[in-house]
Amino acid sequence: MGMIFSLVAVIFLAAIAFMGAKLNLFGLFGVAIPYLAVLVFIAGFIRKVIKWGQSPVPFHIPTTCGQQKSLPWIKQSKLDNPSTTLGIIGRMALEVLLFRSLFRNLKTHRTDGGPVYGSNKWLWLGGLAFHVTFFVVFIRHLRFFTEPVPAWVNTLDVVDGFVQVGVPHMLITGVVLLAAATYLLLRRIFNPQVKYISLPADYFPLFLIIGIAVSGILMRYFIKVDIIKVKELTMGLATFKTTVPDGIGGIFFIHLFLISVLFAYFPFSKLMHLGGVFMSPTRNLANNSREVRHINPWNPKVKLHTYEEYEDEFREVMKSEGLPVEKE
Amino acid sequence: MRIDRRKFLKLAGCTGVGLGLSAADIFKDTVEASSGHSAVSTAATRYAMVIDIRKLQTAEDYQRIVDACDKIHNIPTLIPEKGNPKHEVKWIWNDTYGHSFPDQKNFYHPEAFKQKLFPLLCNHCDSPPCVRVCPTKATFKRPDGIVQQDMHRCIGCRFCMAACPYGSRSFNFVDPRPFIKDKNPEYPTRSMGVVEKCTFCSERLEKGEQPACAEASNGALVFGNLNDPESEVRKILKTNFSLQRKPELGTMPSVFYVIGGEEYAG
Amino acid sequence: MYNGGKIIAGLIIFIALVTFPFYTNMGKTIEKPADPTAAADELHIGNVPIGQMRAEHMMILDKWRDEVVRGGERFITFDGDQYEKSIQNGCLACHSKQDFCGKCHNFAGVNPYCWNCHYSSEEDQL
Amino acid sequence: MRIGLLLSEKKHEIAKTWFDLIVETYPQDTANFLKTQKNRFGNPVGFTISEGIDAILGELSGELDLARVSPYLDNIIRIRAIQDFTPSQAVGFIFLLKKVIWEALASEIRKNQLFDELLVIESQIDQLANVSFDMYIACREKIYKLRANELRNRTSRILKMSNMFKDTEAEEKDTAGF
Amino acid sequence: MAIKPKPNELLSGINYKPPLKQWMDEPVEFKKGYYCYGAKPKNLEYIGFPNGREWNSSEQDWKLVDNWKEIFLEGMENLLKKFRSFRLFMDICVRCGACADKCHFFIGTGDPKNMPVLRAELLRSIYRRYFTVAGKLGKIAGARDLTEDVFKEIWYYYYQCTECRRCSVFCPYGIDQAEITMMGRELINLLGCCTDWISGPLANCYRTGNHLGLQPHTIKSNFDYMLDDLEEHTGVRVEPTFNRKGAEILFVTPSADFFAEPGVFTCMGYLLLFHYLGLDYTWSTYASEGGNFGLFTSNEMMKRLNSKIYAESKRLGVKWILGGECGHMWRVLHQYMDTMNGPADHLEAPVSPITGTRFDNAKSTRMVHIAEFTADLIKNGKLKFDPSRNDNLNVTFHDSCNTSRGMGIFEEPRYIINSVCNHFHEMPDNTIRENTFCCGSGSGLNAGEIEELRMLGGLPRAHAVKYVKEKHGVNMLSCICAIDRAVLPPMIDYWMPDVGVCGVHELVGNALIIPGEKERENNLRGEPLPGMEEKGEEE
Repeated sequence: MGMIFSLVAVIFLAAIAFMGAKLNLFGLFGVAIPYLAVLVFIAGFIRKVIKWGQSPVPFHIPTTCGQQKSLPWIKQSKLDNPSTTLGIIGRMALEVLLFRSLFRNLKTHRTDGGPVYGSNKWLWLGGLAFHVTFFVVFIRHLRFFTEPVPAWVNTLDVVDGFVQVGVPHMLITGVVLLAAATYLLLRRIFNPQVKYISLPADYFPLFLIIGIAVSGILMRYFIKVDIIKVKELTMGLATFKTTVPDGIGGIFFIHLFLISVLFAYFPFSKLMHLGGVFMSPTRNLANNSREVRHINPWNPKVKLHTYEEYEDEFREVMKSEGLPVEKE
Repeated sequence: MRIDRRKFLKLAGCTGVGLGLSAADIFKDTVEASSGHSAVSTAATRYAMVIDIRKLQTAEDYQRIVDACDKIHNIPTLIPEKGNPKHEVKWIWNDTYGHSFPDQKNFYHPEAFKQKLFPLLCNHCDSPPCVRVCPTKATFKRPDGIVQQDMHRCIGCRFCMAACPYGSRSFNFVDPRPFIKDKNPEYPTRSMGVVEKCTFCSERLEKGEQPACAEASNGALVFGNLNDPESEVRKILKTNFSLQRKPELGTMPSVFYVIGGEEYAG
Repeated sequence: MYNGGKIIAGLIIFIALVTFPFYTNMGKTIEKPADPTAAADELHIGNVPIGQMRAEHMMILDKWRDEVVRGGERFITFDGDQYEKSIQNGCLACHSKQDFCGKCHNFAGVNPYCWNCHYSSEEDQL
Repeated sequence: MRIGLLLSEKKHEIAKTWFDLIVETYPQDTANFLKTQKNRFGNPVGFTISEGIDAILGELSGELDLARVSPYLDNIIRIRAIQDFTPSQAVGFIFLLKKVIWEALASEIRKNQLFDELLVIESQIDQLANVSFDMYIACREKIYKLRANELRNRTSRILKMSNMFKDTEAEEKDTAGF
Repeated sequence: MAIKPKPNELLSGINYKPPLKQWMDEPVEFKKGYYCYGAKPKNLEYIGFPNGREWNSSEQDWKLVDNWKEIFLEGMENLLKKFRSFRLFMDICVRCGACADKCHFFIGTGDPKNMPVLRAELLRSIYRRYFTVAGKLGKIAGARDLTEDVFKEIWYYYYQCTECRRCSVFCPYGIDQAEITMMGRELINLLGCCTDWISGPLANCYRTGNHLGLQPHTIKSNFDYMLDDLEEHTGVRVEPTFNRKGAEILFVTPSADFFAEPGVFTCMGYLLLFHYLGLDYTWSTYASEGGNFGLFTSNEMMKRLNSKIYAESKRLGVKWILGGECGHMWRVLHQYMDTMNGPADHLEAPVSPITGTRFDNAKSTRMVHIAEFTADLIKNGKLKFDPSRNDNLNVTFHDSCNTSRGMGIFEEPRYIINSVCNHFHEMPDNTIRENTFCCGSGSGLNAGEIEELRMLGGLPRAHAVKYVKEKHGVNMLSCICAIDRAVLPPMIDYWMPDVGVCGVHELVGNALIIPGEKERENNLRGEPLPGMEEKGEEE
């Protein structure tokens, strides 16, 4: 249900952009909406992160996934159970860059010879491929927003097209991105557990990203657009001297509009895990809570049952058993 | 012969299979074919080169030939003090009798003959093993017998180098451009990571010219159509005794060495 | 805000990354490369309209390359003249690499690997 | 027994159908999970059922030895006894086997007139069902006993607070309460 | 054909294939044996909790106060402001499903709402509806109204979570269902809907210092009885002190250790060890509970109960504190105590009086885990063992959730076990250490009325034990957690009899050679030692 809804929503959005291009609403779809989307993205992102920041981390609750630091002769697991800032940086780097936790994913299989333990790395692989390629694709697009194009962007493009297949040469990341996003989608459709937990908010961004990737790939290889005009438009956006060259082609406006929707949708959705992963208190705290005192800013004043009250209640029986008391 | 992209990708996927091929597999059917001395190209054209070793006397005779090729094809020169011998790129080069004809078991060849150098180049075999092993079909045999290589398609796997029994192929371990002495602006260079070899100057043939080496050899190197009984190469081969390199491998080389005889006597 | 220093530092880095295109181009005015003067529907060598040539030249070059290397068809006749299907001896005979190819390619950040092998006479220390 | 032969020939198919039918006695989401996750430690329920099925079918094909098959049957019943089934639901899965066997072998049985042998197999299945009822009751009794122990622990604690510890010490066994 | 059976009819009572609805449309069904009794008003009143009343969780009407919804939402807003973890975990879940099959309750029951992600969604749907912009769109945004049924659903499933944190290990963002469960339970407690099993020990602990409500004299007499036993088995008379001022060390352990089997045997182990070392230490009757049910209730209650340990250490003037084997007790001591009731300036950084080792990892909290303490003693060669006394045991080790994933104490207990036993076998890889399976009864779920749920929750653990039992003949499951010691025996008893449960220090007590002891014929349980069976029979 949620899937159909999301699919229809994305198709509808693409149709809007296409109609916009047909109606020559280039100013709206080429300038106004992208600006608005970036504005909403940045403002919304900051607002959300600050909202998180306004809540303190009252307690020190890292999830420890390895041996703690204790006696000097016991080998500490410094990355899975860090006790120093360096360790945390390592743990967070592993988490953010290599998806350490997903790497642990388990699935065990029954064979005739008994159970065989195996890790289940497909989600890790799919997730990592998706995120890494998305990032590279994002960076690659800087060639539309810089003039002259920095050498490192060009280099990235060359490396990405390393296999030199096809004309214009195929960029690996684009293909992998589409494949990985499709895998993540199929998983939601065919894995009964994941299907059960999926909400429209899970399908929508996937369809949106698939739509963006497909329109981008179409534009590069099949339905050509005038790339010089595209860059004229994007540089106009980047320099705040907007121009709207005509004759770019509807597919570009579909691409651009879907990206705008993704940007604007970002801060209000689960996509905020981009910022959230850095702030997760079960990951970004050192397991040194017995070594260094962690402060709770709202440490509450609570009613206690003091020893005096306790002794008052039980003094006689304590004395009868010979237990020492404060007041005779 | 045009290979579309899809076909190419499919072929590229087979690269791994290519890795599993052993040399025995590569030569198996060629050896069988050669034993009968029967399988000979029946196409209208089969380009060949006849090298009359008698006409090469001075060091200059040899060097002129190599230089002509190097210059015209932008072949990088190995700088001895800097260069790794592995980095040498050669289309046509000279080597000793022993290296050129290791299969010749005749100890009684004239000593002077055995002292000579022999110009070596791609044999443009009629049954080329390098074509068979190429996973991307970058190396292919043209209808006119020239074993050609599409540089754009070469992925530098070097299977062909392993397969070639004549060492006629070179790999660009480094960017060749800084090592090119005299640049020929009309001919491209190669990039790092591709294999290259002699092309029988196919670009010159199309313009009606002779291969550069033949042109520079003062008649020692003769180029022509082996399948044309009237061609000069056939005439020379008909009247002179000649050798092919490693004929027992069944690759059927298109380069012949006229060795003569009496002039070595005494 | 709690852990404000770290959070704000993180946010600044993030915003700096995201707004990179804006501040890096601050105050610039970007001129797109001038269009080649020929009209889009005029024919180019190979009987291809100039407009199509602009969009699809890479595919046409790819096709020509196969024809030359694989088929040995090195020449193309156009308007009664013969032209060589070659970047070095064909394209660059009329067009300048720097001015003609380079301008748009650099502007769009498209890096073909033609130049790895094919010389242009105006550079490469020739 | 010819039917035994048929059973072992079609064992794989029968096992699969029976497994699916048993699993379908669970709510669908649970069923999907049990079906797709065939691993022993990750999914002990599915594993226990499929292991038990294999063992029971193996026994039916030959002579039914209750002593051999009981542990496997017990493993399944032990789980179903605490899964919020009524007693008939908890052990009724045994009878599903009759349906499965009939559907898998009907044509062969008709063709070869093996109804007598089918009756033997069915009575073996009835036997299994009987044993299962016993096992079910034993499991429930065990649960009640464990629960009663804990209840007694609770009362004994109250006794303890009134310092009558020594009188109740004999009952202080099993579970402490946390 | 008359003989064609129709066995399906036998099972007509079973709901075969319910239409596949979205989970939000699936109303909660309270299954017998899967939920606890409600808290009694007198217990809630004693600890000052609001909205206590006579109510029954199995009845339709929970007698919630009229403005329960406002209380719940206000409480939620308050928690969102106080806990970054809560707000973050409500926002960033991508529902990747990595946690889904990691929960022992999901594995055991197959109930999809026991997938950690969905258990969290129960609360997240409320968060979206009332605290986010998009949530105003309703169901399409994954939001839903807070109704009494929704509240009951949260209650039902938040008391089917043992806060074991296994899901958190696998979550790419470290989302910890334990943390979310704690928040949910705080909200539940605002409405007086705690379970009886938790509120009882809470009130007891608040009043008497321990969950069982043992009064000081009872503790003392209970100990005397245990010491008699100990003397009988070892010939050593141990004389522990209570509430003694000026001792160097205060020892705190879960009260179950000096009351319940098999905890008492672990306690005997401590007593023998301390006696052997001549340790200058004391027990306390005021802070006689290491465990802390506040962890399962609210952070404030946790603080109130925990405060007794520092208060008592200050009153007695000890230098540092040693803590016994317990799971959630150590979660509190390790991650919460110093923050809540510190700084412990009246104490000194702990130094082992026997080996001189400084426990730098505990230099602020000043409380050391006994496994760290003992491992250090063994490493320095201060203890003499006869491991053959444990030769009748094939031991495996169950990592307790809280000490594993909230502390990371893995090697110390293993080092100790390997020093005192000759036969140790690990359970399969992915069921131990940080991947350990819960006993199924933690976080206040060891109530008798949910025996069925607990048995199912413990099933994954039981199967791993069964595996090593069949493979290596394991007959003793050791652990460092009092809840494990209490609940694993019946759980194991149900799934596969003949595997015992013990604390690590029971094994230490058995193997420790004490000067002046008689020739040991029995272990601490009074059972004959290996090689002594004959003798036992003769007598």
